[in-house]
Amino acid sequence: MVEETPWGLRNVGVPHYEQFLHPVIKKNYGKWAYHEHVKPGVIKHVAESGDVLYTIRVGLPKYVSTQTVRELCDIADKYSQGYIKFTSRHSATFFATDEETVDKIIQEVESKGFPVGGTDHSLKSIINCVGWTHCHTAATDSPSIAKALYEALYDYFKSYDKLPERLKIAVSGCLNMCGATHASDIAIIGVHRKAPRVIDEDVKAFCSVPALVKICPKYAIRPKKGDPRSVEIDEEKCMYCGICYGECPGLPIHDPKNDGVSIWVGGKVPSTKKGPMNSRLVIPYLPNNPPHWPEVVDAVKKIVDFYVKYAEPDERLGETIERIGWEKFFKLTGIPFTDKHIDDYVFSYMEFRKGVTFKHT
Amino acid sequence: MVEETPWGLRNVGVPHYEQFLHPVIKKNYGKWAYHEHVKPGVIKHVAESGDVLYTIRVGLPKYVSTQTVRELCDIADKYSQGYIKFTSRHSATFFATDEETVDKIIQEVESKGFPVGGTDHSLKSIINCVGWTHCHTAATDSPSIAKALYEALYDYFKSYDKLPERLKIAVSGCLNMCGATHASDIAIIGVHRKAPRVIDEDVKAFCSVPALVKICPKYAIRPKKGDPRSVEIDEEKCMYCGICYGECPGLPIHDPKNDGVSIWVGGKVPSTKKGPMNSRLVIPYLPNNPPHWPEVVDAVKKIVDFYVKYAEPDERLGETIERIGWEKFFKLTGIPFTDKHIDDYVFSYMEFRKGVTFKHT
Amino acid sequence: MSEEILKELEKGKWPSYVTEIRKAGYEGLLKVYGKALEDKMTHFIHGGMVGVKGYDAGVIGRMTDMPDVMKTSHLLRVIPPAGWFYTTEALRKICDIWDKYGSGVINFHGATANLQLVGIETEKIEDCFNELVKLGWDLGGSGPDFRTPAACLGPAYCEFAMIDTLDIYHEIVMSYIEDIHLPMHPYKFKVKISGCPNDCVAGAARADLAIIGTWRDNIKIDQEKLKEYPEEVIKMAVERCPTQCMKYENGKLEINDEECNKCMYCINLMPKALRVGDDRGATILIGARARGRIGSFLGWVLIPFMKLEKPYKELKDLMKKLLDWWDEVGNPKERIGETIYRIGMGKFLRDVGIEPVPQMIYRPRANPFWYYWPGEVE
Amino acid sequence: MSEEILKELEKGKWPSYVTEIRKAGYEGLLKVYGKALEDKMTHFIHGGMVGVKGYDAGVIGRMTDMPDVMKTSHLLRVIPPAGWFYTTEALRKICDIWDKYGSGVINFHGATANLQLVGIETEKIEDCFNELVKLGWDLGGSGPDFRTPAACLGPAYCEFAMIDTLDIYHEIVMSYIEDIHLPMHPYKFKVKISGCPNDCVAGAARADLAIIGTWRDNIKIDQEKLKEYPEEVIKMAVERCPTQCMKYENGKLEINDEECNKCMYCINLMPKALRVGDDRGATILIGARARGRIGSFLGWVLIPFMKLEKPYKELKDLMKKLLDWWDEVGNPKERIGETIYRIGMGKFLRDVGIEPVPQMIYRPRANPFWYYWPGEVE
Ligand code: SRM
Ligand code: SRM
Ligand code: SRM
Ligand code: SRM
Ligand code: SF4
Ligand code: SF4
Ligand code: SF4
Ligand code: SF4
Ligand code: SF4
Ligand code: SF4
Ligand code: SF4
Ligand code: SF4
Repeated sequence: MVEETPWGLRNVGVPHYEQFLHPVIKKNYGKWAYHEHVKPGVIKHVAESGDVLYTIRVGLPKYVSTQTVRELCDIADKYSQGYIKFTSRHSATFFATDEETVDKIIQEVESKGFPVGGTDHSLKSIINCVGWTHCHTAATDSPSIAKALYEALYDYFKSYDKLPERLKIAVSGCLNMCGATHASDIAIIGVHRKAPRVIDEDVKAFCSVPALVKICPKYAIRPKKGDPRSVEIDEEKCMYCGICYGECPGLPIHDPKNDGVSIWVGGKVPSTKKGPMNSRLVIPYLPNNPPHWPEVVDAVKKIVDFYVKYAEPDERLGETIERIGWEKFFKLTGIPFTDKHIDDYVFSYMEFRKGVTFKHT
Repeated sequence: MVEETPWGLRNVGVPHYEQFLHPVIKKNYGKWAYHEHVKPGVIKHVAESGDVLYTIRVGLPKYVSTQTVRELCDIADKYSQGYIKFTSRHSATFFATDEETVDKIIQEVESKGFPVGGTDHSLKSIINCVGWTHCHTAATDSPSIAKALYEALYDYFKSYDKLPERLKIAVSGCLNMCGATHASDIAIIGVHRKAPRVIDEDVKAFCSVPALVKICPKYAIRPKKGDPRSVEIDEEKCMYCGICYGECPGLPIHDPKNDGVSIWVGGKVPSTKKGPMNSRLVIPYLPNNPPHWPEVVDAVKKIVDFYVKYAEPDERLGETIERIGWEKFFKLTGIPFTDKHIDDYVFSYMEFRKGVTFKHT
Repeated sequence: MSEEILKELEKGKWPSYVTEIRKAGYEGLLKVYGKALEDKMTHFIHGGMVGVKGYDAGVIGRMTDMPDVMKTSHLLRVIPPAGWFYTTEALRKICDIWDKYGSGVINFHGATANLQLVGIETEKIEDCFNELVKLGWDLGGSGPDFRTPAACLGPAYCEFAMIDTLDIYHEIVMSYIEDIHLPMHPYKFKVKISGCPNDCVAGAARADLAIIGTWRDNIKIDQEKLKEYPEEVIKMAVERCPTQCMKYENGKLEINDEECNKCMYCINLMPKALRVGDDRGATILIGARARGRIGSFLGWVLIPFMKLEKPYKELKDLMKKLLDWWDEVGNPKERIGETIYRIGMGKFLRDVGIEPVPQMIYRPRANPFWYYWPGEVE
Repeated sequence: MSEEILKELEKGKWPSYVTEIRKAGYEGLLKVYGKALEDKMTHFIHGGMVGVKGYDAGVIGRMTDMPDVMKTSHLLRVIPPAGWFYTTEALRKICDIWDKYGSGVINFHGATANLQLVGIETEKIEDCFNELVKLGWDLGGSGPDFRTPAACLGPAYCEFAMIDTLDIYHEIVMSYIEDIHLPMHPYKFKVKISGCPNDCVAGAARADLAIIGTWRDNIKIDQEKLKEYPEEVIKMAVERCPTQCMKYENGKLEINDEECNKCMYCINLMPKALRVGDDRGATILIGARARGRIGSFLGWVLIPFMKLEKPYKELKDLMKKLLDWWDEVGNPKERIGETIYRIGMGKFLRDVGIEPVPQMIYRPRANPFWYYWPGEVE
């Protein structure tokens, strides 16, 4: 509850949402009849009252300057009665109540360099974490990867009928997966590939040895023999998750030579059809190669091409692969299959193929 | 390789199979064209040569006396040229090359009290282990349960079109599952429900404490405090598997008051359609109630009735349940759902229902 | 060299975050980041303890290993309004404050939910916050606390919304605001609220507790409006329906609602003709975590159906029970789903007093490794 | 009282095993078993070490806790001929020997495969065996050894058989006969051989190593014979085909064999019209165990396709590699599937030198917890 403390107001919570709702929304709140896809980036919502609300979806960069925010506000003031919404994939939404205004918004927003799109069967905004722009645990740089992919797949964002279904790409700089990667159609995740180094003085200065011993999921960290206020790492057990470094600056895991990018595909979140699915590993490692990430871009394009070619209408990427079988996916894309692809952790048994049915590719 | 040792012949292996093959089999070995279901218990095999072989399937009791074996041999001598085969479900198979002989075999075998049936869409021979007739770890008595079920479901063995598909029932006296239960349409498995007792003198006399500590899958066994040549059992951890008693007579787990029977359904072995499936728990406990096992018989009949009523043609029981959903199965059968049904072991997460789709029964 | 790489990132059709950093004039960040791109390695390091008085969460402390260029670059997580709806007026005021104290760089929004103000020096945090809080803005979660929840737009303009996502969000933030500022759970606890099974805030994948709108009665079919959809769309719905409970014959669509599992697919395909039912509430999922200690967990069914009406007492009681239980038995750095997995779902249900129902699982156990509880056996 | 219960078990339509025990005159067993039924508890106890000289397996020692009635009742596991085919002559001779030394009670057959002679006293075992072995019969497996394998009738009279199950069985028994008699592995090792994916000896569920016939080329369709099957059967096949790769139009059936996963279903339904292809071999599954330490394991794909021709060198090499690896790294009481699970499938494949292929798994891993091996990273 709101408190007036010696240092000022505390625990005020959040302003009530009602004041932020467009008048048409307020009037028809909870009483909407249906929606239609009008054109790329534009959805028409029709209320039971007959009222109409157009939403215009706008792609944003990972960071926005206050200057740009003000520019976007200007447009919203001009056409959207001063209301604006951001989305769960970090796009911006403008509102209109007639098609003419829709077109004006599109024109003005795009003239400022912000693309309108990402609705219906399109590439959605690419969720990406901060990577090397701000994070200490990043094994790769999410924002520049996202940028490179946007450039390569720009048309899929701007159209709404070139893909069999929506395509959700997300990028995380490390295994913490802040970039909402693990249930995405295509996920790019930064990986380390060597055990952390141990800097004895830093461990002693900043870290709790018992906490470290407990925190490693593979039990690879133990008190150092002969020097139990530091630790040693069993390199055979460590699987480079970086959790220990997140806790302890004395265990740096970055390694410009071996860090890189992994690619995962086939995840989805909604309960529609067969329900939520995890993304699955397809490429364990590609090198870090900013700013244009050619290896990553090529791999993603190859996967998107596969999707466009083999999906049935209205199928998410993972649904397509599950229908035709992963053995065929590897064959058709030419992506090499390795021991890394085979799960070897707690739930591995569930992933092993029982019985003798599969395609002899 | 065969050895002549001071004690006699050793490692002779097994007589070559060829000498045991009926002449029509030998002639057409590997050259069969197709088969047909002629009547309950009888399959007609047609070779590419045009030769025909009828097989007659005969149900046997768990034990057969030498006297009965000789009687069956008499019949085989009379009609099957002295050849006989037993099956992987422990039925006997007689051979004929014409329909007239088929009928004679059926008549004579049945007149001796042995039913002909168990082919096509029927109840198959019930695999059952030895239970209380011979085993020291049995929590229930498989042979008398199998007998009670045979009596209740006799007509399903003798017919071949009263069931949607085949029905495989198996009974194991304990969790070792010697009765081939774990991938059966209906499985009956004996269960203990309390931790073993510890008889210190026997543990000390017959058992290895380190081996026991290692053998318990739940790590519930530890050296006894103050008496480390015996053990103590953490009753909160023990899940009554009986593995320790199998190793060590000093840890008896039998308990006439609490031992009993569990029922599992929906397993299958072949790779057809969706492939092999494990049987799943439906009734965690019914009391041991020989010789007629009314509770077990009732429960199995209820499940079979469900199967007959709700299966689509050609569906195994597990396929029916997977199609309509387990939540509906519990509703339609009225079998209570409890916390025992929810997996809580290593792979439990995989069984939890992800997403929000299910039937609101 | 690093400047050249940065320039490359300002080219192309998609708006550039580098350009935005430049527009904000956040030179320090450009240099540290440029060097990272050049070295193929981050130059940020752990940030130490920073924050505002009275809170232990809401500020991510961040330092660099290039102190000559830029020593610190902390970030403020600000709780956004329900559904991320703003007025331009509100946004402009936030910008003004951020220009005054911070870098001028904003992350709209973080993947959990927060409005993130990126780049502020230690000594300016308190003043910056005090201006924000006067306008009604508060800090969001970080560390092992109750995190800022997320809610889809729901009833604002989506005809699928079966619960009032915005109001529930608001209520949860207001009820748990102290918990958001005081990390004292075993680990983070994230709540996400979606109005329907489409789950537009991805609660099924990313929330320890996901509240997802659903219905129990029949789908409403408007046979007239159905005609506005092409035959092949209708047929696709019938063919792809996961429970195969639809029939389309002689231009008429029938649904056997008894068999429907409320997956939402057909309704998505033909929102004009098909509408969710009237007996509305939510399914509550528990346990998602992106990369857990033993792998990713997706959320699973905890409560198949809960009516959700103001003041949401049942929901709040549930959340209290869950957090109390978890606080007691959870290990440090163990998310609630992992605690349940470790303790066992059955025992957890017993402990918190929730009735086991088959909707919680795909299928019953295949192993006989269960427990009997005191009182159940002689 | 116990006699009354036994009498109840002799009633009814199904032949009674109690009657058979009675016919054999095995009074001791009737009494001990009758008492068990009365007490609702077994009266058998551990059996101690019994056996024949030179072997450490093949005899299950069994004692009772009613020594006044019957002290011991050991049983002999005898390796049956491939596919359980016998002549009456052979059976009669076994009966003669068993009447002479044992109880006259036989278990046709045990669930693993063996012909089981149930009930013999310690001192008669050696002589009994010596008579059996002279006729060519040997003891089967028990304890942590290579167990008696099992094979379906296969080519004997099944048109589906794609490998010579009987011959493979025979070869394996003869090659591993010493291993069968000498328990020296971490735990038991069971092999089952089925001629086709129907898997009539249930190898997929109950064999550490299952050898299951399959084919790689096209299913042969005889459109003429197809007409002998009712339309609804053909349509059922098309509808239920798990890969949806069949088409039935204008009385003609087509199969897109590229997509077919060789599940066998359609062929089972219409064996006259559909026949397996000519490029035949076996899929090899590894790891099944009924009730393992962490639950039941069904067998999974180890070798998607292996040609199996006499003298089965590839198969024997594989088995040797597997057993050598397991002997080295397996823990006591750990079946080979569990060892692989513990060590990790990828590492196992590396160690034994088998190439990883996607057919081994349903889908690739969802967690990022893998290993790099020396030489793979800088
Ligand atoms: C705006 C947003 C929610 C919000 O409050 O922020 C949203 C809003 C809608 N979603 Fe969504 N979805 C939004 C993120 C999501 C997410 C979350 C995510 O992507 O991370 C999901 C689940 C993730 C996934 O798909 O894997 C999601 C899964 C859906 C689905 C189900 C798709 C499926 O594969 O089955 C639908 C139904 C459909 O489109 O047919 C849907 C449909 C809709 C509709 C079109 C429904 C309607 O009746 O209007 C909403 C359009 C609103 C509009 O006019 O903009 N929305 N939607 C999010 C926009 C993100 C963006 O900028 O691109
Ligand atoms: C005799 C036997 C094998 C043996 O060498 O011992 C056998 C033999 C045949 N099986 Fe089987 N199956 C035999 C146990 C099995 C088992 C193992 C078991 O039951 O424990 C299975 C797998 C277990 C399961 O079903 O869960 C099995 C799954 C099949 C299937 C696949 C059924 C399915 O659900 O998809 C077929 C195909 C069919 O019938 O359509 C099949 C079909 C056949 C046919 C009819 C095929 C043919 O072309 O002839 C064989 C008939 C031989 C005959 O004339 O008797 N057989 N069959 C076994 C008889 C057992 C009995 O006494 O009842
Ligand atoms: C800002 C944000 C990424 C973004 O650019 O959007 C972010 C950034 C960080 N996350 Fe995150 N996480 C962010 C959403 C997520 C999500 C997505 C979500 O919440 O839906 C996840 C995965 C979902 C989940 O919770 O499982 C996520 C999983 C983690 C984890 C792993 C937690 C775990 O249970 O495994 C860590 C490490 C930790 O906290 O122990 C982490 C830690 C971090 C830290 C604080 C790094 C650290 O270890 O100190 C990052 C700060 C970077 C920086 O300096 O800017 N972040 N983090 C997102 C938070 C913004 C917000 O509050 O709105
Ligand atoms: C005779 C037979 C049951 C029957 O009536 O058919 C049998 C009987 C026994 N089994 Fe079994 N098992 C028999 C087939 C099986 C099967 C089925 C199969 O092989 O397909 C299984 C499950 C499949 C599997 O291997 O996973 C089976 C899994 C066990 C286990 C558990 C093994 C495990 O890995 O978990 C044990 C306990 C042990 O060996 O540690 C066991 C142990 C035993 C013992 C030796 C009891 C003991 O612990 O000493 C039983 C002897 C009883 C007696 O005195 O007569 N028996 N046992 C079957 C063997 C006959 C034969 O050799 O042909
Ligand atoms: S995913 Fe990793 S690199 Fe990206 S913000 Fe989260 S912790 Fe940092
Ligand atoms: S990186 Fe992960 S696995 Fe390796 S030592 Fe650190 S916490 Fe353990
Ligand atoms: S299942 Fe149990 S009771 Fe039956 S034979 Fe095997 S070990 Fe004995
Ligand atoms: S019965 Fe099983 S769980 Fe219990 S102590 Fe014995 S081995 Fe352990
Ligand atoms: S989750 Fe459902 S109610 Fe919420 S915005 Fe998405 S489609 Fe609409
Ligand atoms: S909601 Fe899903 S399950 Fe229900 S009828 Fe529609 S498609 Fe079928
Ligand atoms: S497994 Fe196949 S080949 Fe062997 S008997 Fe069964 S159906 Fe015939
Ligand atoms: S074998 Fe199975 S997958 Fe192949 S066509 Fe027949 S039914 Fe379909």
